[in-house]
Amino acid sequence: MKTFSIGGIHPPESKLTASKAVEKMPVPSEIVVSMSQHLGKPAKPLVKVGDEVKKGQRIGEADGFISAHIHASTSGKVKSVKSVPHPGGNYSLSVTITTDGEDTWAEGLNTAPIDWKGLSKESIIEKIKDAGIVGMGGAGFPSSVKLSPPPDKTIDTIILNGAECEPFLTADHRVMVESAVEVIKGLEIITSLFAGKAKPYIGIEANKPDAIEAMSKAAKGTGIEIVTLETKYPQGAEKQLINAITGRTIEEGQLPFDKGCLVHNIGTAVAIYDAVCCNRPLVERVLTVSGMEITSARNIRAVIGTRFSDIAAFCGDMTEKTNQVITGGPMMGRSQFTLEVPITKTTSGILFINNAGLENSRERTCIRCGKCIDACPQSLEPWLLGNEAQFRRFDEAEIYGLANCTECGSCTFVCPSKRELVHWIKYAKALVNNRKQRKTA
Amino acid sequence: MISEAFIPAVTSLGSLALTLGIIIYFVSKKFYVEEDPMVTIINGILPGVNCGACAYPSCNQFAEELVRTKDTSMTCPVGGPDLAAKLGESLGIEMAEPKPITCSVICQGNSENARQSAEYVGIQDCWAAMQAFAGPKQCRYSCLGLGSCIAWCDFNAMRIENGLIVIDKDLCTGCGACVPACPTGVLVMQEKKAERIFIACNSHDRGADTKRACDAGCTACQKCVKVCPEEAIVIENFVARIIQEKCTACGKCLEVCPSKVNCIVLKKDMIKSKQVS
Amino acid sequence: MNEAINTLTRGFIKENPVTKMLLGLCPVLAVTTTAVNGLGMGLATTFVLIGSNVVISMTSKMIPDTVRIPSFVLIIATFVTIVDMLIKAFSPELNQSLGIFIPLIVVNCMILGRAEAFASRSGVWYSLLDGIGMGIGFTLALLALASIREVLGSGTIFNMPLIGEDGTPLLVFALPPGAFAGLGAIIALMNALEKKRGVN
Amino acid sequence: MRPIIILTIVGLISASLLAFVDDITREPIAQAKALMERRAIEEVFPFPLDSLRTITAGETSFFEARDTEGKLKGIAVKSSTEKGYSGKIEIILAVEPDHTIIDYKVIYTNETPGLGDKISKPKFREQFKGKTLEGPIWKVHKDGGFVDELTAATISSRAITDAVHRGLEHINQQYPNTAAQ
Amino acid sequence: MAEYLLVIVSAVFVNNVVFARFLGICPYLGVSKKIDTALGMGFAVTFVMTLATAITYVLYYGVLVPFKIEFMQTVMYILVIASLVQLVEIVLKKVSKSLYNALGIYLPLITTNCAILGVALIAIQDKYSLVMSVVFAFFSAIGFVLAIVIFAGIREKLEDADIPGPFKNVPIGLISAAILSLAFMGFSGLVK
Amino acid sequence: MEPVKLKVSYAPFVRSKDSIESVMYNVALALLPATAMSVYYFGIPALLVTITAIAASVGFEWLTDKIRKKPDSCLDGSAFVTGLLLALNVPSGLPLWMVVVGAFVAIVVTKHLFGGLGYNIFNPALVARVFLLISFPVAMTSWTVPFSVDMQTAASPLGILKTDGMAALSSFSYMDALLGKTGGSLGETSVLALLIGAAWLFYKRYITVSIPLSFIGSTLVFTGIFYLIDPTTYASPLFHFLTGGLVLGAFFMATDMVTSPLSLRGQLLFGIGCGLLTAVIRLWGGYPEGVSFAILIMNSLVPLLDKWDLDEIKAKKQQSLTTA
Repeated sequence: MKTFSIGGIHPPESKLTASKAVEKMPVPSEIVVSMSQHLGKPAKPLVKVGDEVKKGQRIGEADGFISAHIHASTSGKVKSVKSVPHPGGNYSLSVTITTDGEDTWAEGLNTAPIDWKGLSKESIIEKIKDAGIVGMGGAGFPSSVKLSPPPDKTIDTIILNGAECEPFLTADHRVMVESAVEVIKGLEIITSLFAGKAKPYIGIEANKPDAIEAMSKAAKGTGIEIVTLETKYPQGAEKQLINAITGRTIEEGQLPFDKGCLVHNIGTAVAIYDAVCCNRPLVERVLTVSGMEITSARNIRAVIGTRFSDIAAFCGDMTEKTNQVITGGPMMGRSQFTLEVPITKTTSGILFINNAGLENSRERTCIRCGKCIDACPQSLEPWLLGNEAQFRRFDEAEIYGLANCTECGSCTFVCPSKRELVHWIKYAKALVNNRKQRKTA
Repeated sequence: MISEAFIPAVTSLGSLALTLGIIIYFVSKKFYVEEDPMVTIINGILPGVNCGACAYPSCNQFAEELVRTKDTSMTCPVGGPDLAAKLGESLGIEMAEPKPITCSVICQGNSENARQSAEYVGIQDCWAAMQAFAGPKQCRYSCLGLGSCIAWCDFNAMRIENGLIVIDKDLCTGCGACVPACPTGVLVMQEKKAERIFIACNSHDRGADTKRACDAGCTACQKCVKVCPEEAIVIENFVARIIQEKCTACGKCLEVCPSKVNCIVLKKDMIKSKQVS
Repeated sequence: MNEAINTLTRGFIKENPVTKMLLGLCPVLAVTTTAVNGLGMGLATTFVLIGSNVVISMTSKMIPDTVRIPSFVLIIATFVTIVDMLIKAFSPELNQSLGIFIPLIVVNCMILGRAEAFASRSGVWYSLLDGIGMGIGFTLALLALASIREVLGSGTIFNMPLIGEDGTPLLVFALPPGAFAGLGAIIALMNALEKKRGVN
Repeated sequence: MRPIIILTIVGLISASLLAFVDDITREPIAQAKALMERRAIEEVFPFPLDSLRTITAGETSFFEARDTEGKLKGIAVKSSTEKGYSGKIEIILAVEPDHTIIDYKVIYTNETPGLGDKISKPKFREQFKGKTLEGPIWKVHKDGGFVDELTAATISSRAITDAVHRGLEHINQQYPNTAAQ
Repeated sequence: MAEYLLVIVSAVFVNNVVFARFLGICPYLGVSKKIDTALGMGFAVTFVMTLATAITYVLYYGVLVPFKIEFMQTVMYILVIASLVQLVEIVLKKVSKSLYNALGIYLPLITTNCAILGVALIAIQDKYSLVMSVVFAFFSAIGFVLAIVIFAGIREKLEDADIPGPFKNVPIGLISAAILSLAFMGFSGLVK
Repeated sequence: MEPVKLKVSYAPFVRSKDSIESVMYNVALALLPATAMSVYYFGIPALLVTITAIAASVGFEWLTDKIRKKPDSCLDGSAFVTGLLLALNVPSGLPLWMVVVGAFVAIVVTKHLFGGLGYNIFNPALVARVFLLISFPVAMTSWTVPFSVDMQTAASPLGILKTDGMAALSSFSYMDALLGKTGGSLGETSVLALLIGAAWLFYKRYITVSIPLSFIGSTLVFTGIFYLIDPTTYASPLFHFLTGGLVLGAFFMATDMVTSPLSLRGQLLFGIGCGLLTAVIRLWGGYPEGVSFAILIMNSLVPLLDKWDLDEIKAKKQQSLTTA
């Protein structure tokens, strides 16, 4: 079994919903569509209060090269366009839509599947861009940009990321089991863009045998190689996945395409298939609603903009013991300060948990056990970065590789002193950025 | 009476002293390094805290630059007029008098006025909290009350009281080191004169949202703008601003301000001191 | 007059050369095995300090900068040698236990420090007071550390036994580690006291 | 040129001053030195020293204590050993004219304070009193001798036994006649 | 050869200038905040100490003993050392400004570094030969470098430590020195 | 829906079960066999010393926390382990007040004056041991004979070797040393019990092999060379392995995370340094046993060893920046 070479940890898997089929959640009476659901500049809203919108209608326009279009996820009337809480922990400009319950598509969308093989490379990328597709694993990098690497870079490896190494999350897992054909077709579309020079892989962790089976079956005869990976966190991080499958190492400051690699998420592949073959923009996604404090944990398909409070209600409500609600996985997710936030294109899961450790958590001093060094997949010295951050020696922190940290959380997970290492590193990064901005300003 | 050790003692030490004296004398001639003694003098006068308020990274560099250029407009905000006089005296030039600057907090969102959104558990630092979410108060423009700025103050002038930063005006030198340390920007440097009356709210939310989040928020209701006889108040980006040049500190705006806790701060003692001077 | 008193007394505690200014620590550590040694060293150093302070305050204007330090140490060394010879002549036992630390008074940075920082810029009268004050401060510090070390390390004070023949003193205080730790503790104590006073 | 002259003058003054003080103290220093040695010898003899004569034979110095009539009352010798825990130990050993030990005094030691340096304590010295070269076995108890070693300081005990033994041998060489008496 | 080895081991470990002889405490505490400056200071001390011991040795046996003016020892020695340090300072200021800045005010402190005079005096007191004196001085200086560099390392590490207020800086330095000298006592008995 | 009061913290939201407590109490557990053996051999006095040392250490920890107004750390296990290690480093007949003095030196002076757990430069229990050894040389080297009824004392095998040479060791039994039937500190006796405990720590991955192996290995190699040269003066490596505190020191004291280097290279150098110094002191030094001194001296070099590694990381980084 393949895996990445440096560091890594084994958090408890807690995949409560691994065997639960994806259920479609009804569209709630009000949805909030954020203008920043991707990396880069937020989209510019195209609608104003009182406008009628149809499902799939473009309501936000990409603003700049690294940005993405935003579409109404159902039909209804625009209630407000203002800054509201965003699952990223912040506020963002969002369009609130009072839904009409009709869920009617805008004209020319959601057409019957066509064969993509006749389409030109440019038109495929154009379709992907029009559909507002972004990386659905978490970062939200606009897919059309990712699929158009600079001409001097040759892509020889395309990897579909089915590792899903975060505990609890099973959305990609279920998609692989239930929509194997779409996933494979999506990957084929991606591969076709590189004129047959790139070898496609799908990396899946060994704890999802049914997904491996379904994918192997669907991939038969397509030239796609299914790679079984050892269950180890953070197998699904881009750099680690590339290392696991190809053995290549992405150095500091490099991007995957510098090493001839391209990594896409499972959900993204399906979205690409939908966009290219069925003219469906990205308006809904599969996510895992899980955690010990939700009555009925399940995988759901919900329209983008559905509020967390509605999702909690759909899943039988959370228990009184809930003290944290998390978007994403427990290793790299974000804890929410309100349930009024909506899901976005990158919301892979919502966890309702009782983080009992939180009450008595107290950072102690480093006892130099070295566990963080062993755990770090980027071969950094997290304890040291933590110290440099804590004592505001940001220059030193940069020298010791601050920028190299992928914030996977492995160091914080293993630290016996319960130090908030990743948080300190993130803090240092924020202040370094702030200082740079001030310098250029 | 001369002892027998006298002559060898005197000759040996005398000649040793002579030899070494000659060597040092010539070596120091040969290896003489030119140095401007004035820089050392100026450096001695400066406060030596390297706060950077003068826009030079260290007091020493300020001293070097001052000695080199003899620029009378160069000021050390920390030292104030006294220091400027001393510097001028040493250099034999007339230094410009620096305007007294101080740091003001444009937020009154302490734990009574401002409402909480969620409880923050983690590194007790504003920037760290900002990495997790928009801050523990509902108003995202407020002082987060975790005191990141305190560490940047070289003069011990800051403390957190009741979830809000408080500045000790006697200790604040107006160096401005704390301003960039605030992630929400509630610290502003202004002339001491401006402190007598100013809007202590930073919220750019619409009125209703501001009101929901904080009792001391400026809702941009325009009442003060209308009542001001000098037209010294404007609304910019959902928050009022006082144009200090026009303001006479009459206090009429205060009477009409509808916030539960006035978002306009009037410091009566400041006005008095102005009248005296 | 006030200033004179201040010049005299500030060396006792407020600007104590050992606990506050951390000068001349080598003899403080080395000869404080017994209180007698400490006292002897303190007095010898005080004598040199007074002498050099007075002479340097009188002559400093005549001495050019390039040879300032050699001249100063020469003056100090003269006094040290005189003390050395006097001790050898009149207290050979003390000479034996203080050993090379008597000639080493010459490099006690307190003495050159006072010469540089005070005597060379002040009048004879104040230099004399400063020398006496600093000397007393130095002697006090030596005596304090020496008493602690003698009591804890040997179970005696001024060579008078405090515990019986079979008592077990904390030997380590008679040895180098005890000197370091004892001085560290005294300085920390002074810091703590000063902080307390500062708060009040 | 001035610095050179000044430094030289300072040197000259300093040198003259020192020569002067040296002249005064030279005599007292020599006396004090002699007095120190005499005091050490006085201490090991239990009686007042009326007259003391120093005899040097080779590298060893002997001190003869005589009463006013010139009768030999005791002999002292400087003896040393290198076998100490921390090297050299130097003692002054005093014996009766018939070579029975009166006492000894440690004049140089580097032994561990509180442990090896207990060789100077009266309690330990006591066991040597009255002993002669012939007769007892000059070893520590552990090695079959008569000396009760100090707890945890066997090496120092051995060393002092060696030093005393050597002192006795020196005396025996220098004064063979008295030994026969 | 064995004799030299013994002197070397003694000078570096057993009778370490700092931990056993209490010499050079001021620079030990003063110039040990950073390892780099500690090393710089160490080299300066090594250079001056070796040179000074050699010169004073010659002076002692060439002038003081023949003329029976041994009482002039202290005066002559300190004059030589003070001038030597001043020469080094003047030359260094011209030749390497960066090194001069790094060692800064501590260069004149070497004059009052009692280790220099102390080692020169001990070399005479212990009746070493000229070569042995130089070896002894050099390795005593190495012992000093060892002590100061170890201590600088400790201090760098303690920079972030939550040391009780009154113990910050010098007191904790002295406590560290106490523990170090405890540890160095393990070498006792290595050299008789 | 009623707004829920949520708590916000930063990722990750799951943590491993490892904690300072689990590390410390596992070390204590690993020391249990050795402690049990010493109580078995030396009887009630050994138990008293152990209990006093632990109680005093935890007590001083509590007291310093109170004085320094710090959150309680007296139950985090570190003081417990320090107390236990201190007990294992002293003879069973040591007066209990001396044990308390030792605990004070360990907890207050060596640990809290330096800032508390994680900041201490030196191993607290070892500083206490050396402090006691130098302060009370008689009491600290009066080893009770195992199973003796009237607290009869005798020298430890290493002590005998130092004072009386090889000849005096004719009756020495390697088996006794393995099981612990020789004079010595509580924890210096049963090598077997210590090895069992060490095996537990390896199993739980709380210690790595690098330090113990390089430590013991270099001691054995160094003493072995001299044994080969002259077996009549120098004892065999096996003798050195089985006697004194080598096993206790190598597995439980030198491996103390706080006071040992982080990188593998640092750990190997640290271990080799400890081993060589131990051998040098044992063969030629004044003290019969050198393990504690050796570890303390190497402790003081840890900041330099760490700095060496970090400087290399820095240099590498700078190089990659200039080439990029």
